[in-house]
Amino acid sequence: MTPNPDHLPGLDVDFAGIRLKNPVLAASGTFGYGSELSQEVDLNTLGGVITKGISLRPRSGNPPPRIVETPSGMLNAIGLQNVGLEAFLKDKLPYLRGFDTRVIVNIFGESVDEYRAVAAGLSGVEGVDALEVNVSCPNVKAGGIEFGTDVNQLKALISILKESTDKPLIVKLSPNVGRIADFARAAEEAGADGISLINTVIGMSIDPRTRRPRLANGTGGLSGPAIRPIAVRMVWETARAVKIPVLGMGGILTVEDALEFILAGASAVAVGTATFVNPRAAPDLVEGLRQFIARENIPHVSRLIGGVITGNA
Amino acid sequence: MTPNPDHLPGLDVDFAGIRLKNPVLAASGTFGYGSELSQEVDLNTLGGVITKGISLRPRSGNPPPRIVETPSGMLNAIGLQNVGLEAFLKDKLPYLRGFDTRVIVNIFGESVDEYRAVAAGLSGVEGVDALEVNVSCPNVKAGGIEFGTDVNQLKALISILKESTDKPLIVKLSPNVGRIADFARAAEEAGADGISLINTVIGMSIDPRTRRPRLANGTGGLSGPAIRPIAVRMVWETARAVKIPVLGMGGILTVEDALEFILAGASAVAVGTATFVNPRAAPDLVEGLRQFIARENIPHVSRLIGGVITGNA
Amino acid sequence: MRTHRAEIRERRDRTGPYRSLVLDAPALAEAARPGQFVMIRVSDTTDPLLRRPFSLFRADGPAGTAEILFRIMGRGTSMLDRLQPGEKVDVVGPLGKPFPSLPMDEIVLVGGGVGIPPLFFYAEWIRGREPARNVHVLMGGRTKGDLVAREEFERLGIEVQAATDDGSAGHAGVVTDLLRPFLGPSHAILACGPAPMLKAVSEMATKSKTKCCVSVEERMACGLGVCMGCAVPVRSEGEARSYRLACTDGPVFDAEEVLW
Amino acid sequence: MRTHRAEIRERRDRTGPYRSLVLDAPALAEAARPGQFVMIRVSDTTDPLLRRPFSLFRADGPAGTAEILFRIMGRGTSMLDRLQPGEKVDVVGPLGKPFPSLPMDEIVLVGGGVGIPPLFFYAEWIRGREPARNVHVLMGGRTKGDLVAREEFERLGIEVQAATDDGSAGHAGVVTDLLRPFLGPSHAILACGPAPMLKAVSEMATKSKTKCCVSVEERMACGLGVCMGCAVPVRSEGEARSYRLACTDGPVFDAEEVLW
Ligand SMILES: Cc1cc2nc3c(=O)[nH]c(=O)nc-3n(C[C@H](O)[C@H](O)[C@H](O)COP(=O)(O)OP(=O)(O)OC[C@H]3O[C@@H](n4cnc5c(N)ncnc54)[C@H](O)[C@@H]3O)c2cc1C
Ligand SMILES: Cc1cc2nc3c(=O)[nH]c(=O)nc-3n(C[C@H](O)[C@H](O)[C@H](O)COP(=O)(O)OP(=O)(O)OC[C@H]3O[C@@H](n4cnc5c(N)ncnc54)[C@H](O)[C@@H]3O)c2cc1C
Ligand SMILES: Cc1cc2nc3c(=O)[nH]c(=O)nc-3n(C[C@H](O)[C@H](O)[C@H](O)COP(=O)(O)O)c2cc1C
Ligand SMILES: Cc1cc2nc3c(=O)[nH]c(=O)nc-3n(C[C@H](O)[C@H](O)[C@H](O)COP(=O)(O)O)c2cc1C
Ligand code: FES
Ligand code: FES
Repeated sequence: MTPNPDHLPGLDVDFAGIRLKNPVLAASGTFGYGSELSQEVDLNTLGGVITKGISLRPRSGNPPPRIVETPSGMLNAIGLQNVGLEAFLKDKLPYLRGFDTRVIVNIFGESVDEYRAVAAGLSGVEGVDALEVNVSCPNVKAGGIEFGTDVNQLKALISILKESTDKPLIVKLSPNVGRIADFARAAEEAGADGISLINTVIGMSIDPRTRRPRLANGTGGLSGPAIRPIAVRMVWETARAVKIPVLGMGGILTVEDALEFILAGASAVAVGTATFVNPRAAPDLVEGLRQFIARENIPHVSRLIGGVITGNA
Repeated sequence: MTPNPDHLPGLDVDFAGIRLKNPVLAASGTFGYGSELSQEVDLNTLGGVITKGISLRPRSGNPPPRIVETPSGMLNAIGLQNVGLEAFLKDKLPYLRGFDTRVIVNIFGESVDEYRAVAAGLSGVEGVDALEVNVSCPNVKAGGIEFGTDVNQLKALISILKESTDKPLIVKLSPNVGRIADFARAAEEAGADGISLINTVIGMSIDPRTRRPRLANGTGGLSGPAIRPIAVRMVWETARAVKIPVLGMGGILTVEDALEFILAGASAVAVGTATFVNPRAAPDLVEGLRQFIARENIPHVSRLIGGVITGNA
Repeated sequence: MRTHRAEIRERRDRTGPYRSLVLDAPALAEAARPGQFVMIRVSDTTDPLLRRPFSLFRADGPAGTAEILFRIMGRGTSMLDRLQPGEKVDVVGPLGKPFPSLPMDEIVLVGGGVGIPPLFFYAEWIRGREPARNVHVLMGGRTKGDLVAREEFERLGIEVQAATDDGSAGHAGVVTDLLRPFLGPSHAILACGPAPMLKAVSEMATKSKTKCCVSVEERMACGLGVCMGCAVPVRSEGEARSYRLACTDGPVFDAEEVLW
Repeated sequence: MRTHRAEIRERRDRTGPYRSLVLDAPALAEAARPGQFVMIRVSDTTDPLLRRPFSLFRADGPAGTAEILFRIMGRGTSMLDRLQPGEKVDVVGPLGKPFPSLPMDEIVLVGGGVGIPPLFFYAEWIRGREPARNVHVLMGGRTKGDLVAREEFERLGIEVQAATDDGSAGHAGVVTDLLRPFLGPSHAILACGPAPMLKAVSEMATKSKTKCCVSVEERMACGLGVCMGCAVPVRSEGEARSYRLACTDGPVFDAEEVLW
């Protein structure tokens, strides 16, 4: 544990209307509900924690196997297992509230109504700083098409959520689309306060011996260093297309990785799969960033945001 | 060199109207024009060779750096450097004709007219067995939108090419789209004889020290094992959506990898980046497949195509 | 703090593809209880990316060492096998819930292959603390080489009854063939091994009303309860499906709870 | 066939971050010519994925050995540094075009750091075949430790003139400060090292009409001419831009050809 979890000079950033003491968050679904890693991570040291995705009712998730390793990455098909809104508010949120860090609740639903109910249920709740809307969930009513892969559905959903809650809305985009910037712009127009990307890339792995997919679900979401170049590119394309801030993620392990996202235009970054490899990945990244800006004499990390030089010298 | 390059029993497959002695091809852009690896690979042992992409006139390509390594993958921005149609026919094709293997010419253009001119120029040419149409090229006239990321442009292009050449047309799809199956269906409807996928995934890598992209071009195409789960998923989605055969590729290194693609629905596979790691990757794969079907008592490799079991047992 | 940078004190080739490593990790050795496991990073590159889970085979608090015993299965375990004394590995642990304390006089340990390590740790633990208890070991495997740590059990004064599929040692058959005499209310079974074996043991235990705990193996990404990857289907009232996490709710479960 | 599975015969720590490895690879040793290089696979996992290029530092046909000398730069070279005698590595080579044969009497080798290996190979080669030629070595580096293989040159009876940025050995300054006396039509310069140095050498050579060959370093994926990744901008008539491939058209180019 870092002895002094106070705000570090030069690292605080504004993001989607909230102030983060530093630009490092724990990514949704890779940090549980925040309490599981209490022995390894002092939550006071993080910019924020994004919870596992919350739906209106508890969900039991997919049958195992739910994960499989791939070259420099992993596929997961957890099936959005979660305790549901009520248990989250009762059993999980109080713990998170005990720390000086931002709490962002990741939400999803299988219909516009479910999304709205979760957003409304978190509206006004003390200790919830923002909502991250996972739009990679299939719209069951619209025949299973993901909200996040149809610009019109996305726009409609965000507009409605914007009216259902007083919390800042961060829209977490699916990378499984053609032009990511179109979706970011749609979210922005619909009132999003920030964009978060990337979620996992849909993938599949087959075991030639059993001739079955290695995940019981068939396909799953690819995360980890393998997707980092894709994520950096999408952050870069998105940051140039919208005015609202971007939270970048996808395969971040080290300070260098995080800097790629920040230079590409991310105002903050989230650490996902890296936490599985190193439970202290997120706090180590905060410390690494602190050392980096000190060593390089950079007065404030915000100076680096979008700082990639793409023209000729 | 394999001493006996004859057709191996149990490995020959029909693909897009041509017969391949085995289902292993060298992927475009990773095997030059076929002559460069003459010391390592006896071309007679391969199902086929797909040439580096050919345009109407020679292209000098992008400035260096053109490649950068990423976790379990690499980004390239070669910029489609090639000798152009004329020099290809004069200087490169005669060498390839000297072998008992299929020659597939990868073609591209920046306008429908350029595509058509290349396809027409290869029409009727002896020793060219099929054309692979790289549709990941930006349509300069339509403002830089890639032919392969717009269903209507794709359909129009393939219809025209179908009329311009007597060769089987294999359409090589871009993975940088939302629903790959829509594009495969569009190509099929327009007359494509086969689908080839995946091309590289657009990515970016930034050097935090220089704050510049590691590729002079800014972005590049991600290939190698990192993208394999994405490629297998797209082959699976595509093979179920169309009746024409699918050529699968993306991160294949080993026999197990190739089997994933075949089980997912690929009638043949192509070896790309693996050739850089092991110049004998393609012939080694042929031998590995031969051993696999012998060991597993599989009478013919075609029995495995699309054989993934996705329901419950 | 459960993260350790442990130096390898000793490595041992055991029968067949089995190996063991003694790790210098005082905090881990102190905290570890039988049934718990560790997550080890086998490479500092991103391929393979994930840690690998291994049960604790032994922990010596005063000496500050913890030991694992593993079978070479694939890439990760092959890399682990290449490590030499003096080199360091990243270890997270102890993780998971240990075997519960049980009041029964007759403790029956049933396992095979890579299921043996946690059972041995339990045997050594109970021998040191409650020597009055009777510990029985029923060990199964495909062949003789799978009867790992047999001498270690015997050195504790515990008799090992063995069964091998190929009859190369002990009874020719499966380990559950040996279980019948050890059923009943005065017995408690602790089992660890392949799922079909655990299922068979569980069924015999349930029918005979014998208390039974199983330690299950499920693919894990984090080992820490944050990824929800290691779902174990469990019985539940009402709901269609219900899962618990092998890494934090287990790996030890009451046999009655698990849905095989 | 240019693919070899070579056993490491010997490894040597040299000054600073420099190391050398002697590889048992008879076919490679037989075929290799000065200026050529090899592609080495530093790991059997997919991270790092690509081979790394290294110039041949020495090749002994009769002994069947080839040697490389490298500087630890990043992950790949660190992994290479961990290999021990007896272990095997995958090597592809010899690749690329060797230094051309030149008629001049005075051969001037100009280089520094990782540019030294091909120059040393050339020196040894020419000493063995054409002892009448005068070979001069101008070696540069940031500091003394960068003056690698200096003793090897001296053992061949070749005097080394050194320049270091920090003045810790030889002239305090850059290696081109030493070049002036070696310009002119009876001299031929072979240079290998960082691009700014090659550029400076090339300009001095062009101005003084001295024949000059440079060996360039460019990022390579295949080393075989199939990926077109290793583009070197060259002068061309008419066309806007023109590139040649460092791996097959080079790595040795006529200094006049390269566009710096
Ligand atoms: C709680 C727990 C405790 C364990 N204790 C031990 C132990 O004490 N000794 C021991 O040798 N092994 C133990 N295992 C199994 C061990 O984790 C796997 O053998 C190891 O991860 C395989 O890694 P690999 O890279 O060599 O194999 P891979 O190449 O990843 O796979 C090879 C084979 O191992 C199987 N496998 C891979 N990962 C797991 C996993 N997490 N669980 C089960 N099977 C897997 C695969 O299905 C495959 O058949 C335990 C597993 C768990 C979950
Ligand atoms: C034809 C040729 C011959 C070479 N001969 C030698 C030699 O004899 N001895 C020697 O020590 N090195 C030589 N190099 C350079 C050597 O290939 C790189 O130092 C090595 O690839 C770095 O690998 P890494 O994984 O340790 O570094 P990385 O982690 O990949 O990178 C570390 C640093 O090395 C640089 N680098 C990486 N790859 C290359 C490359 N292909 N060319 C130039 N710089 C690179 C990067 O820009 C970075 O600054 C040669 C390169 C070429 C192209
Ligand atoms: C096991 C697992 C579970 C995840 N669960 C969620 C989730 O519930 N909601 C969500 O929006 N994203 C979820 N994600 C996506 C991550 O938050 C993140 O966007 C993605 O993994 C890319 O980052 P990474 O490569 O650093 O992991 C999950 C990822 C993983 C690996
Ligand atoms: C260096 C390089 C150059 C390539 N050039 C072409 C090309 O000219 N035309 C094309 O259709 N695909 C090209 N590709 C894409 C490959 O043919 C293949 O689709 C892709 O690399 C995925 O396969 P892999 O992971 O096995 O490399 C190129 C790939 C690489 C790595
Ligand atoms: S392994 Fe991650 S929750 Fe159990
Ligand atoms: S490195 Fe591939 S062409 Fe030169």
